[in-house]
Amino acid sequence: MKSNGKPKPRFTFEDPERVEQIFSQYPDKKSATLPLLHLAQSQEGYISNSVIDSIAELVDCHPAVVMDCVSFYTMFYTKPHGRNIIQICQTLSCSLNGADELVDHVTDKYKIKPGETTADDQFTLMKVECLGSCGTAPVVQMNKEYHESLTKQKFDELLAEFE
Amino acid sequence: MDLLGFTIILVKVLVVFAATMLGVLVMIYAERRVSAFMQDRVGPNRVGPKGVLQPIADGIKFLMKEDLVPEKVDKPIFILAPAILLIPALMTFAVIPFGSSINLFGREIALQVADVNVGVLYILALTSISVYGIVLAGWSSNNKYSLLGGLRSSAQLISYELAMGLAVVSIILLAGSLRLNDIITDQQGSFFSWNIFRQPLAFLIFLIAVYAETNRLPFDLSEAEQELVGGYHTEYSSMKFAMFFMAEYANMITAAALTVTLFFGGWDVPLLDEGSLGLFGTLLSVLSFLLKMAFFLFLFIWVRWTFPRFRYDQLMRLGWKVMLPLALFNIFLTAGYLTLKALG
Amino acid sequence: MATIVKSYEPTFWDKLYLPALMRGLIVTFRHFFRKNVTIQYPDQKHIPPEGYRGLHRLNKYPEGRIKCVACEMCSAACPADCIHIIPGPSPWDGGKERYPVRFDIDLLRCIFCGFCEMACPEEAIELTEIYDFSDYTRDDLVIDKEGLLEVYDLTKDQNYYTKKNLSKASSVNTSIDT
Amino acid sequence: MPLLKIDGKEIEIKSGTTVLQAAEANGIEIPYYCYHPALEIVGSCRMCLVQVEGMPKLQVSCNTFVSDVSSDRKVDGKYDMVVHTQNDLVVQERKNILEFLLLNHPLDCSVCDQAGECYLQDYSFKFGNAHSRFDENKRVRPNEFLGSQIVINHNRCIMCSQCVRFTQEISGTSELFVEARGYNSKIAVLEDNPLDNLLAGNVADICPVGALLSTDYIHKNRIWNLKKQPSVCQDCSVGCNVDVFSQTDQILRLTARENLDVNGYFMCDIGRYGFHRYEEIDRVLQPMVRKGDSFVSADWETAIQKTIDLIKKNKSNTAGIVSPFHTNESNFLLGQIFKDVLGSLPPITGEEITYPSGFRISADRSPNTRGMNDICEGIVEDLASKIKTQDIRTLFILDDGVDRKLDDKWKKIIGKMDSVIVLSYAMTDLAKLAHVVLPGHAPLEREGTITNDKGRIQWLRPSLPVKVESKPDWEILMLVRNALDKKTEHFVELGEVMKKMGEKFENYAGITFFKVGNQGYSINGKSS
Repeated sequence: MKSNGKPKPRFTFEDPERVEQIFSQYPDKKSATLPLLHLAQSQEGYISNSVIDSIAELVDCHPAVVMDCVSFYTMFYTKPHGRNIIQICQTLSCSLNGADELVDHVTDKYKIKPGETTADDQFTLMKVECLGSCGTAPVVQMNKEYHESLTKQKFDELLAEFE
Repeated sequence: MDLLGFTIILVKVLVVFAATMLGVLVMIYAERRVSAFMQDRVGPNRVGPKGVLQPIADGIKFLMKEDLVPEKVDKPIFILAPAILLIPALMTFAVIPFGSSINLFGREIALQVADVNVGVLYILALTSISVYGIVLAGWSSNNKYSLLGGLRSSAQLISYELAMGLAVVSIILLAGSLRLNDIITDQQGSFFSWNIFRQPLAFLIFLIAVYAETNRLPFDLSEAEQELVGGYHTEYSSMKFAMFFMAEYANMITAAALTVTLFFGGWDVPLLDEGSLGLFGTLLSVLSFLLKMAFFLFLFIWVRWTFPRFRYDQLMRLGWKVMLPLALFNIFLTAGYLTLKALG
Repeated sequence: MATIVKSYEPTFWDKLYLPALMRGLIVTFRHFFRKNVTIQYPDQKHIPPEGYRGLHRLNKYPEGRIKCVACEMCSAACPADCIHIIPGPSPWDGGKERYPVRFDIDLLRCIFCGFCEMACPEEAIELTEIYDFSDYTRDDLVIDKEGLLEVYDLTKDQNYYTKKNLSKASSVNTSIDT
Repeated sequence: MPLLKIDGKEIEIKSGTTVLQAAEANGIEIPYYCYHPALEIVGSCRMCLVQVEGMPKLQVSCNTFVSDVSSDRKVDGKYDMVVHTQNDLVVQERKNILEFLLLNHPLDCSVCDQAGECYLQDYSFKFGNAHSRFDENKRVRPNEFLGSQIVINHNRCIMCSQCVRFTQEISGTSELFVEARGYNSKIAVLEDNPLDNLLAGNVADICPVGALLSTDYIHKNRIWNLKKQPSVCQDCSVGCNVDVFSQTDQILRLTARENLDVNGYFMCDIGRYGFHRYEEIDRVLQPMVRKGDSFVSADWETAIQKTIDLIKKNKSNTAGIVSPFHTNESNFLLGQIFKDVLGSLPPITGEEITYPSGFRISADRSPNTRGMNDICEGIVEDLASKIKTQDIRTLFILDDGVDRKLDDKWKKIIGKMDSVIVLSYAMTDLAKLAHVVLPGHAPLEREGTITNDKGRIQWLRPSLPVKVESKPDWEILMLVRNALDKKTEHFVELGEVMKKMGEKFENYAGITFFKVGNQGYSINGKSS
């Protein structure tokens, strides 16, 4: 909404028809927020401030409300990320079953802290809240796939596939 | 009277006066020191070596203080009262012999200001006057506490003067004279010729009465700080206040001297003829007198820090119901003994 | 049911009172020779026992920061209402974000009950063994924060009265400008 | 109407209310954090859990609604709902919730400004455990500024989200949002949209813990040292109800007081921080009389006598100027003295703001315009021209105070006067031109009634002690009135002035402080 005097870069959807289509699916404009965010992320790679501003304008609400939504879901990234995203669950079951060791392992191996990307843009490490697979803890989400009941060896094998 | 005789008397008066005043100072110091020791304290120890100059400092302090005369007091009497109290206290000592006679300038000089033949009577009369000082001080102060103190003092005096007088009567009976020198001579000889052994009951009555006479604890009802805020001297300050205390200590000295004279052979040293030893004998007798006196002065202080004050009714009961009959009984005993002795 | 207590029957000697009087005289006479208990105060200092409640102090952390966070628990607990605090944001980075800008104790009002000490959640205020802090004016007996911190420096080694150099100790200044 | 049984107490309440409201209305305490009567229900704090018979789990009472059930499903044949708020299950659950809320909440009550009015503190004491079983490290985050006046202490936040809903629903500006979720969640603002609206101060008020803090009050004092006095905000004609918190003679903060007929639960920042205007003004503490170019202080007798002399010199050519900043009683008394010639200075106005929730800040920035017009008959519309035509030589002015900036036109008019008498609390532009200045009371010190723009009479209560020699405005006017005309009745109390005023004006008939009360009294006939 307000800008600090500088004109902000504006974001526009490349596919206005798809946007129209999304809006037509919902009776309420606000309900389109999530699909629009997905669309924008697939276009930009991450959700920038300009994306939030323009979606807020489209769905007719405050940017803060959109930001609330973006920050809630771990599949939205607010920063540019590497080619592969390692998301390690931090919630109770996984934490008890050694999720922290997995995080330390990645940190040692690639010299990246949670939230950082390797120099070669290969991996981004993230700690996330519950992924909903507590029965098979610890769980790591590589890009969009779940890898369950991981140990260090299994994790190494998994990472080797993506290197 | 020749010039020499007059000079001798003058010197004696001055010596006795100075000695009494010095005694007062010493007593003030001793009282504070002894009371402190009895209470496991130190007492005054700052002014001079071991604090001996403390009474001087106190005196200077009293002189420097503002001399307050309250507005509603009876001024002439208020100012006169301390003097009425102090003068008889100092005068009493005049008839007390404080040593055996001495040969100087070719004549025999008695160590006594005046050898009055009714010495005992003189003493009783003067000590009775001193109570006027207290009563007048209490009355003129125009203060209810002071007045009560004065009244108590007069009542106390009447009840104890009587017992004391009667106790002394038994001594007089024994000596057959009112002259103090005769009483001393009567006690000379063996150790057991002292009146304390011949008249123990009289001594007891006399001792108790003396405490009441001098307004010392346990009979200081006229002061009674806790009830009467100081009693007769509540309104007094500065040197006038100090005079009351000088009088009290002077009275103590006189009382001690009298006790020694009447019951402890005066300046007599037992089993010794002082007259035959010349000047040394005289010195010995004076020393003996002073030592005996010192003991009684110490006893004054000792008693003060040991016993609590009597209640007023207890005081009266003791005086009238115990001491007076006892004293009369003692006279009867003595008279009976003398009669029996005379009859052979 | 009333119990009858037999009162003490005085004997002849009791009624005479003289033996009792003698015993009394002996008691005081014995004391005459006892060692006296006087402490020659200004020359000799009385060392108060552990837990003595004297002058207050405000404690500091080893790095010199005041422990007090101006929560005013002490002034709330104070039965004499003698503690006055003006809080403010602390000038130090990190840690507690609040500190007393002013901390005044009216020593004339204080009853040295030690409630402030007990109420303090930060163990910041304490009562020390100092008992000689008299002064000439009422104003000088209102001790402020600087004064209280100075007391801490004087007493932190627990040897205020035992240390040999008393010259510094005797200069506890409650009269720092308040 | 549905019949409830809460803790054995039979309650009949209309369908659609929540169990929490029903219990509260009947004096049964249910603890809560996220519920606020003016905000949407979220049921996120779980503090208000109660047991409802027939329901498998404990229910959040703030979001459980009461309704009629068919007769065959009624409990015991007559109750539509049976609720337990005190049984073992509920008590244990409250303990658990509090333990959970305190996991990351620091134990820094000694530093926290909320201590003393903190619900977490109160409920922990009342319902919680004495000890925490949590011995790991707590989450620590630095404080942040959400706006120029609001600081957030993330550590203390219990995520009740009242503040977020406030910005969304009441102010409609929606600056605040909950960032992330779970362990990482926190209240945040977008970088380019800080919390700087005119209602921002309210979030510090509604925060049940010490997380949101107003920089104006932070580390200033402890709440139990302050004296709380209900009063009315005097910065616009809405007349929000406020609580004034003061210590000795200093106001430390103002908070909104609930009055559904006026301001709801909130107030604006203009009023909230407005009291600072009176802190560093040049206060008039003694009656002042002009001597040449400067003033000399005088005692009251001299000042009143001087006033009378000045008025009597031009008896027929004297005008009184009433003020919309003063109480009805003061205006009434001045109106009684100068029956024929009465006017007021041009009004002070600002921007009119209405928020989506209906909360408004009036354009008329004087608190008592309505009351002034009601009470003073025949106020002249154009006072300036009236002064010219009637050849007015003397003015008696009730000063508007520090808000009044005098324009050149009026400076000129006043400069032409033979004599000017000003009743003011400060050396304002107006007072500097006066011949006699009578020291009155500042807003928040005054006592009396004011009428807001909707016609609600509200009671001003003095929140601070009288300063030096100043007197209540009505008392000063009373003195002048008596000195001018010895025959007039003498009032001893403000209540007598109100009674007299009521006799004169039908709308104000029968008004007493008791009747006005804390919630005010509408002259349109309906009482609160």
